Amino acid sequence: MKPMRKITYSQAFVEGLDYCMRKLPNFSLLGNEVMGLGPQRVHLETIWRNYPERVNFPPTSEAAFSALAAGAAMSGEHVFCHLGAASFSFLSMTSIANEAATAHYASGGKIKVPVVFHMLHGLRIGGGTQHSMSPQSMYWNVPGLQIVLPSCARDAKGLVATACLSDNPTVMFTHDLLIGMEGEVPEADYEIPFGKADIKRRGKDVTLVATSYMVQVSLAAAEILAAEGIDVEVLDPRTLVPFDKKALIKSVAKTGRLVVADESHLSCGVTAEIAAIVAEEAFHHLKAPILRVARPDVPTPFSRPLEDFVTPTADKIAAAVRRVMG
Amino acid sequence: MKPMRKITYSQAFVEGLDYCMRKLPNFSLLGNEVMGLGPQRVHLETIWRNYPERVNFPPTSEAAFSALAAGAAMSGEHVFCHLGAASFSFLSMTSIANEAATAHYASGGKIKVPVVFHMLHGLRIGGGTQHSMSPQSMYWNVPGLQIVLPSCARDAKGLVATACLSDNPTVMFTHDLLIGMEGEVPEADYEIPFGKADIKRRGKDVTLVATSYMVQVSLAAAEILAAEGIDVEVLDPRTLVPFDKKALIKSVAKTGRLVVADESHLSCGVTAEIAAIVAEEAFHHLKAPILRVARPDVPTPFSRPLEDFVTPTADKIAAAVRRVMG
Amino acid sequence: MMAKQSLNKAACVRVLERMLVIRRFEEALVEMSGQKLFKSHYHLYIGQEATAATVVESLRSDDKLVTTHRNHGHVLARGADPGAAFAEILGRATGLNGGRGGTLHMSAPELGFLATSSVVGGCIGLALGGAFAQQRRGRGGVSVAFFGDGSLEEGISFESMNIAALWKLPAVFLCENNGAGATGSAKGGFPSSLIAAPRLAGIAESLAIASSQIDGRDVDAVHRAVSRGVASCRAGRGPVFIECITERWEGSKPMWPELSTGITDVALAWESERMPKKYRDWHVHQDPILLHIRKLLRKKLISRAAVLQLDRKVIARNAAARQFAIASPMPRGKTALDSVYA
Amino acid sequence: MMAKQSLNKAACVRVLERMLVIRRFEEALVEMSGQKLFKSHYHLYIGQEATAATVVESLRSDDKLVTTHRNHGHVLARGADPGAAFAEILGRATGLNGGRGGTLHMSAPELGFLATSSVVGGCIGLALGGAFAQQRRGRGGVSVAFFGDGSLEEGISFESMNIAALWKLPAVFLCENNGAGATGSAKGGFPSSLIAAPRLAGIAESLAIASSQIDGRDVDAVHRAVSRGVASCRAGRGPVFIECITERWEGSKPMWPELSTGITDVALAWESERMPKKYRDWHVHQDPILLHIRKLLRKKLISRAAVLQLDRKVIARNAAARQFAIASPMPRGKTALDSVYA
Ligand SMILES: Cc1ncc(C[n+]2csc(CCOP(=O)(O)OP(=O)(O)O)c2C)c(N)n1
Ligand SMILES: Cc1ncc(C[n+]2csc(CCOP(=O)(O)OP(=O)(O)O)c2C)c(N)n1
Ligand SMILES: [Mg+2]
Ligand SMILES: [Mg+2]
Repeated sequence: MKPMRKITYSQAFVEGLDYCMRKLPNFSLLGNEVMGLGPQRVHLETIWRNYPERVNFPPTSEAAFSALAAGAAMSGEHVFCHLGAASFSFLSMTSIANEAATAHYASGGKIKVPVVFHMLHGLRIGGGTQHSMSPQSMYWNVPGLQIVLPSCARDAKGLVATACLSDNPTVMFTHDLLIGMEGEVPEADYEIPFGKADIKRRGKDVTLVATSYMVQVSLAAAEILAAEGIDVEVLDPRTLVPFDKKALIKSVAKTGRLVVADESHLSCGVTAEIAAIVAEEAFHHLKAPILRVARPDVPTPFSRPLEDFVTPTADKIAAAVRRVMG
Repeated sequence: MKPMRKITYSQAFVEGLDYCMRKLPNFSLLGNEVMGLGPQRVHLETIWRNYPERVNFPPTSEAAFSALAAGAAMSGEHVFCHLGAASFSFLSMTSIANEAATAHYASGGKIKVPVVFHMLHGLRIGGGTQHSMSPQSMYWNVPGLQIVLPSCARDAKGLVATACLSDNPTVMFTHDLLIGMEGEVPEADYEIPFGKADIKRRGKDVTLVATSYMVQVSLAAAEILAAEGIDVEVLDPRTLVPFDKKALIKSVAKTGRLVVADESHLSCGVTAEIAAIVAEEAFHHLKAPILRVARPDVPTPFSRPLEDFVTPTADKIAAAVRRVMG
Repeated sequence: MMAKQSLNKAACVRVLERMLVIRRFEEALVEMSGQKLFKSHYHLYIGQEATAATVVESLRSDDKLVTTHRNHGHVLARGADPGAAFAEILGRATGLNGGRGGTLHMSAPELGFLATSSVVGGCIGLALGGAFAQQRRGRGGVSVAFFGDGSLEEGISFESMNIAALWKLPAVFLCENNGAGATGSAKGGFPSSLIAAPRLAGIAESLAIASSQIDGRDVDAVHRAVSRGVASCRAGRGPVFIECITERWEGSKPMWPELSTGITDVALAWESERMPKKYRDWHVHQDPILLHIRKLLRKKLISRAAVLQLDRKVIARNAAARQFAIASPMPRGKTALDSVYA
Repeated sequence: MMAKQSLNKAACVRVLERMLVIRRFEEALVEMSGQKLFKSHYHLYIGQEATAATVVESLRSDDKLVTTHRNHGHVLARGADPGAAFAEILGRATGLNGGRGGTLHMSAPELGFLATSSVVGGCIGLALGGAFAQQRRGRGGVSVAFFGDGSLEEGISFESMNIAALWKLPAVFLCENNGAGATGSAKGGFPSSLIAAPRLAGIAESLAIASSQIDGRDVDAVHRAVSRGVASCRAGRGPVFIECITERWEGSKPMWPELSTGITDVALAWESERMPKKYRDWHVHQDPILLHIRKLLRKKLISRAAVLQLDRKVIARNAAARQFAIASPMPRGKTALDSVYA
């Protein structure tokens, strides 16, 4: 068997979008620079070229173009709506949380809202206070939204497809540092079902749940720890809504130990929810406290040593794992 | 000693504002209907009458008038900015989370932002999807903001004063159902320091942490449980930022059991963070799983039986306490 | 569809019937609120009926509509079942939206409505999406946003008009300016709009959007402006902005609606000597139903007897609708967890 | 302060010096970015210097200013130390903001700046707050919002202008329209603004805000409009909107800035035969520094020698500032946890 081709997250993501373009005539794309401002941005141009009628560059009016996307979705379109840096989504929080998230429910199930709000998140080196945010937990707190965080090229392709084909509003986060990362990606079209966690590394000593770029960092941490004889299981939920509680509890039942890594700020972050689920539903399996590796509760500083200090790293994750190993 | 006078939350709140008006000549108020649309709204009129120059009714432009409040605060004013229903704060999320929360930090500590963003939250009977939200956990996830949730008239008076006098941006939540509730309130001016939890009821069997209106509901639950011989300690953090971790851990160390009640949605809600703190830092004190009583992850329905179903009640809280008692 | 500049006889009567349907519905609602059949805050359309009842004359079944907290009139004018509408406001399982929306979120997607937002300005952004979808579909459909003067204070309204203008979307921005005569909130009432624009239409015009400004109580004026505007949208000439001006109805000035001008007596259209002095201005100059009846009588498009008969028919159907709603079951509590996702 | 319609000799030279300070700073910055002394995205003010350098002539020390992602020019024009500014962009402890802000958030609160937002439109709302504070203080202070043409696409800009107009706040909405000649993002460059308004000032005018539209490269034009506008604000006549138009500088068209017109040679102001052909248009018609020098020479307000001397002085100081920044220490990592709250 020949080895699978390797392409970047950006290329894989674009393949997922392209699949939806082919599959759904009523699918279109709103927003530019879906894959950031770096060199990987060029891959989107295939879509622009092949489907010029189905790509729209809106003005810098996040509230209105997000509402446009939601309203078009309510009218039968499927829309992929790119918001740029996640902090810009705060300009359209009302369109996402007040409108898109509630319409299906408030209408008594009559209205569908097949829209994807995509944004770039994470510590990206030099992003500073307003270009580094990771508000995934804020959106997880809004019922009615599906939440998707791909952690690698392969998942990006399948998850973006599922998101765009879904009948529900979805918030999708791409980590800036994943965009250029290569990985094995099948050529064929595929969708990855939501709500199915992926065990990115099997292990027996500690369950390490990680999201988005933190999956990559956690895999690096697992290597460090393997050399020390600690066998870490890295669990990637892939979607927070729906959340694969079963896989989480099954893993914790096996290992008895849990560390959670995610880049949202600590308080009420993604790590809090995952810790709370286990403290509530799998408490009797636990042999140690649940540790969280998250961004500390400070705005993100620009200066490199300061930014490094608040960035969750493989070393910090490894240290947390050692602590739960006692 | 003569019994202390009883006044409503609304009256107490207005007394706190009045104190700040007297104390700070550079303090002003932005927004109408600070105490909702019910009969208690009239108390604010004292402020309108006594300080007409310092009360402003802005247009329905939440993003701009919140930014105005933040910008005025950066220029040396203290501003109390009322946003109406908490869902309307999503229109000004950028002004609160991107601007007010980060300015002090990004400026290297040079800029102060003494502004209070006040909003009404909670299940209020018939509020439906867009007038019932409780986004306190979303704001707790934004570092740079102080988060305040008074649970009674006495606390409202002292906490609003501390918030308005503070040099930091503060998000303050008033529960709709607290506004008309009476309680004993000292006549004199006072401030309640942030970061000091209040034990609203002492007990030894279970720690019940509750916020805002859930404190009242939890006290009712504690009465039910007392009759069954279960002695509940009701802990009210009063401010989520700063959070009184010490008081929480001390109480859990005593009881070994924790139930958390708050009206934000379950996932990544306030209950998640409090559970996660204890699962991380007080794990070895725990004798039972940590249970959460929160609003389930569904938008808020209008119809009464549906709304009742999603409302955290004294019965639901009591049931959770019984479960952790085994 | 061609823009017809004036309504024929049948259409005039249809408009009257729609106005009566809305009026009788809301009069009953005030009573039902008094009876505590529902507990939430609500907003009435009384005084503005000529607008909704007329706008729908220019619409096709595949057009999209979006409305606000003040939605009853729009939803009923488009033909929603009053029984299901009452049931929605009472939170019944048989409601338009299963009781999940309530008065602030009534929507009839089967009639082309998108979600109803009670976030001021929210409807405008959603309607923009409807227009985007219509343009993509390419069949000449339009999307109508009904919103109040106050909505223009929200930046999303400006943003939406800009996008519609840039992309020539078939959006009808239908602004119902009921700001005249509104008391301020400091005086215990809902505020009128706070906007520095000397003319609301001037905002749309700054974005090169074709605009008109008309008397929202005048069925013919509304029809002229809307039929022309809708035709222009259908022809691909981009969005239009139409400002329908009404005086704020007395009963909608206080925080909670009051039936301050009494139950409507259609005969006042011709028995002016019976008009109570206190609300003379309302009955003579404001009430769009009386105005419309007078005009139809004058033009001999209807008889007094026919008016009375039509009204009786509407009242009877309204009473039945009300009964249906009251007799309807509440949804079961645990169904609250259903339909969060499609 | 009275509105002075034209600048005296000393002021003209001050303006030139400020422009040179900004230019030499940013030219060095492109080099430093190439040397990977900092890694983030950044935006240059080259081509727009006449605006910032002139606006500050009309301001008092107690006036407030707010700027954007394109802030270098504004902060330096107001007199911030270039060494501290370089240090900020390099993330040094000695930076204007201790290295926490970086290029996108440079702010000099001691000079009247509020927080610098790189959220498009964000600065406008904050500046509104500055104007509110100035009005409350009652000493005739103003608040200036510097922002780009694209910022008008954000609803908060419209909302802010409305509030300023309603409350007659002393806000100067200073729109730097560098949209002309900008390439679209589809072509690999930053987009020009997407706004349907035939005239940006028309938006402000729809809210009855006094507006003017001027050539942003022309120091005298900027001064006339700004001094008049600021005086009007100080007199309590409400906000003003001033649109300063420039062509987008070549080097700011691509996603990442490039020093495409080379290091500025001030002698090109009079040695036109040495101008490289490729950027003739820039050197003859666009570069505000060369334009200003030519005008000063023509009016005999400065000599060629004095220009060269001034430039040398600026270059020397700039080199020292750059050295200072490079030699400055980084903050210690754990101080990241400090100063979250005051
Ligand atoms: C974003 C937001 N802010 C505030 C409110 C509270 N509110 C409800 S109705 C209303 C007035 C709306 O005025 P207008 O748009 O003219 O509609 P009208 O009620 O006059 O028909 C306001 C401010 C809201 N619903 N949404
Ligand atoms: C809310 C928001 N959306 C998008 C961006 C990305 N962005 C950065 S600069 C820019 C263009 C701004 O144009 P303009 O205001 O004219 O300023 P200029 O860069 O031309 O000086 C955009 C869209 C942003 N910073 N903030
Ligand atoms: Mg109105
Ligand atoms: Mg620009």
